[in-house]
Amino acid sequence: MMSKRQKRMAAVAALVVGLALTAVFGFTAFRKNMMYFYTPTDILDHQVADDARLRLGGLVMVGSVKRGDGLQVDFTLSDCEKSLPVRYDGILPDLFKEGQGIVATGTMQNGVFVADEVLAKHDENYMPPELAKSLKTADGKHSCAPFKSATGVSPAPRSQAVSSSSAPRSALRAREGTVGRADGDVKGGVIVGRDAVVPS
Amino acid sequence: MSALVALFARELKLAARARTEWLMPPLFFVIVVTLFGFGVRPNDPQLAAFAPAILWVGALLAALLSLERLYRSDQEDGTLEQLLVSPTSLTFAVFIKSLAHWLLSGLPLVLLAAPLAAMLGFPSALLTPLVVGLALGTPCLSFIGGFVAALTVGLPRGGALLPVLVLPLIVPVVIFGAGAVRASGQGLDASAPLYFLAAILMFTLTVLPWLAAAALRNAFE
Amino acid sequence: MNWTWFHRLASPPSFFRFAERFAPWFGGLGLLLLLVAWYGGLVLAPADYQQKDAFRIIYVHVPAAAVSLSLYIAMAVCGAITLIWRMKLAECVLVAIAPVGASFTALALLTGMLWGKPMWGAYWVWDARLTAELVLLFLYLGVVGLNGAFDDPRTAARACGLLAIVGAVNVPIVHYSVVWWNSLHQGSTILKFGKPNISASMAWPLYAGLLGTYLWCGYAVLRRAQNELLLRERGTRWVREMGTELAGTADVC
Amino acid sequence: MSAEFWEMGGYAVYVWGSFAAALIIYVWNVVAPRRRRRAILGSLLETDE
Repeated sequence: MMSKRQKRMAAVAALVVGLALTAVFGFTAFRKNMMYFYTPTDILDHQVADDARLRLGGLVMVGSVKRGDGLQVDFTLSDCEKSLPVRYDGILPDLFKEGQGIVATGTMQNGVFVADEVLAKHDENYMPPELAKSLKTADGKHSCAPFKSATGVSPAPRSQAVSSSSAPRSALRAREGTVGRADGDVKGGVIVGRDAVVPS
Repeated sequence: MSALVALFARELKLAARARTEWLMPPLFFVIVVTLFGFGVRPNDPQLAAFAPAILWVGALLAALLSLERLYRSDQEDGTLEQLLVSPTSLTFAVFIKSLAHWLLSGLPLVLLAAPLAAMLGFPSALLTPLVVGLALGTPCLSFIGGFVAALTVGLPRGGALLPVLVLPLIVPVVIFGAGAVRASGQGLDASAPLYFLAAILMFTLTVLPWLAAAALRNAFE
Repeated sequence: MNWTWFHRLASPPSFFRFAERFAPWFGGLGLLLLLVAWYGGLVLAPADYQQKDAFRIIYVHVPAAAVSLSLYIAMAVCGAITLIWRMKLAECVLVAIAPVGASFTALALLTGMLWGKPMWGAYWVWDARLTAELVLLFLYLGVVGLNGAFDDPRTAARACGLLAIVGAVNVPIVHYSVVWWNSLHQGSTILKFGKPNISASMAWPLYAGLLGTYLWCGYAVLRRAQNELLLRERGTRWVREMGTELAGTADVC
Repeated sequence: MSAEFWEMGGYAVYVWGSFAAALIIYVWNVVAPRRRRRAILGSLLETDE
């Protein structure tokens, strides 16, 4: 039988060990990142199954929107690192336009992401239209920050991403040396992402 | 320590005597899954797509079945009051009881998941994230459910309230558990949601027995 | 430090009198601020460059979402006080917060859906922020239901306190969900480091609405806590005195 | 008020729906405790006499 003091020590030790393990597992999970949608980088860096239904998030590249027959529309989605062609046949949300962040649901078919649902992801900036016009090329518009790669954490795909020519730089002008993710952590993604600006 | 071993042995012995009691959850699980199989057209590929959700929800609902009895039978025969006044730590007793609940009604579900998954036309490559996820997720339910069962132990309508209180608390378990299977089905990394489940499990193991013990003391004041 | 003021306030009759005096101020000021906020938000604020007039939903959505989280934190704190110090007043406030919090969580979800349809293109998505807020609503309703299931109000309040504390894990998940995960929901506009991402002409009605909603909730919680105190202390002398004192004014206030 | 104001740029249903829902919740939060109080005070006086 343990003494009262020993019992208390054992209880505190159990609490500390349990919470420490919680923190370890939690942080490991966060380093790997969990998400509602994937970015083009995630999908290009992974062998995604053919019939896998995914959500793909990114910015509609400026100059990439081509309207086809009826409601069909083709455009390119980019996360400031890599980009993917998207095809969609249906009604677009009001906010859909070039430079807008969107989340599409669909499957990869022969290198094209065929979407059956497109949702617009508006940013957290609110301003009157006149002000927005004067800020057109300044910071704070169409940030890549909301589109952080889930797999960009590991160093290997990141170096590929930076050297990849699949991200057309002309449309995604970023301030010097800030393309790509500085760190694996979420904070790094946000800070770096804020500097990458797409002029519309 | 020996008192806790005795408690654990008692739980298992009682379960062995009341066989219908602990056979119910696995049976329920099998029935839910087969009903889904009957409910759709033969060899529907959609069924395989929904399999992670069906298996996860079925397992959690099955484990929920036996939760209400966790403290109720002890309350009826007076064992619970003895535990409250005995020198044995109530927190440890709660821990042991929740662990016994998992062994008796959680673990069989984990073991059943693989054959049931095969019945749903579930790709065998995805069995690992499914079974690992269930192995991490079902004890979470035993501990979260044990806490809620302790909260509602003295209540006449506790049986109806229990699932209502448990379900929001286990939403993350379902999300990460089914998410792990889905992610690996899409060729993406399944380890992040599994690590999350491990974190939730560690947290529930550490914190909830304390709070469940407080709830039991509150119910008997 | 002198704690006498605290103990005096925490005694049921003096808290009741405190609430009786200040609740009308909470309600009145809250109403004033809300009128200003709604007029400012609906009429004076310019349309957004991107979301046009639909962005005006922010003036009801954001205050509702903010109080839904703040009230939950307050409820969990009351739960801790209830369990540790067994303070009767904390029990009453805990039980009083739950229905108010539930109503504003439901409002945040509903206005969010009405905002999501025209802007995102869907009423509901199983996004981290939305799911966690829905869980928050279930937690509030769980506390309301658990409280109603007990006969003894003090046992009920302590059980609710335990449930509220366990559910508090969800609060940081709701708040940081848009930072931790890729989500369809926008990031934080005002609660972030650095400058808020909203123009001043659009921001001031939002701040007025936030403050007004907090005061409005303060009013509702004070009044509900008063009701709980009256019920728990029925039979005591101060309740009998207060009862006859208030009976005449019950119709007007 | 002009018709343009009520139209809300085509988002009338959503904007006014949100504000109507808000109005109901805000009013309920004042009315519900008040009614409860009246009931409690009524029962207190009954038991007194």
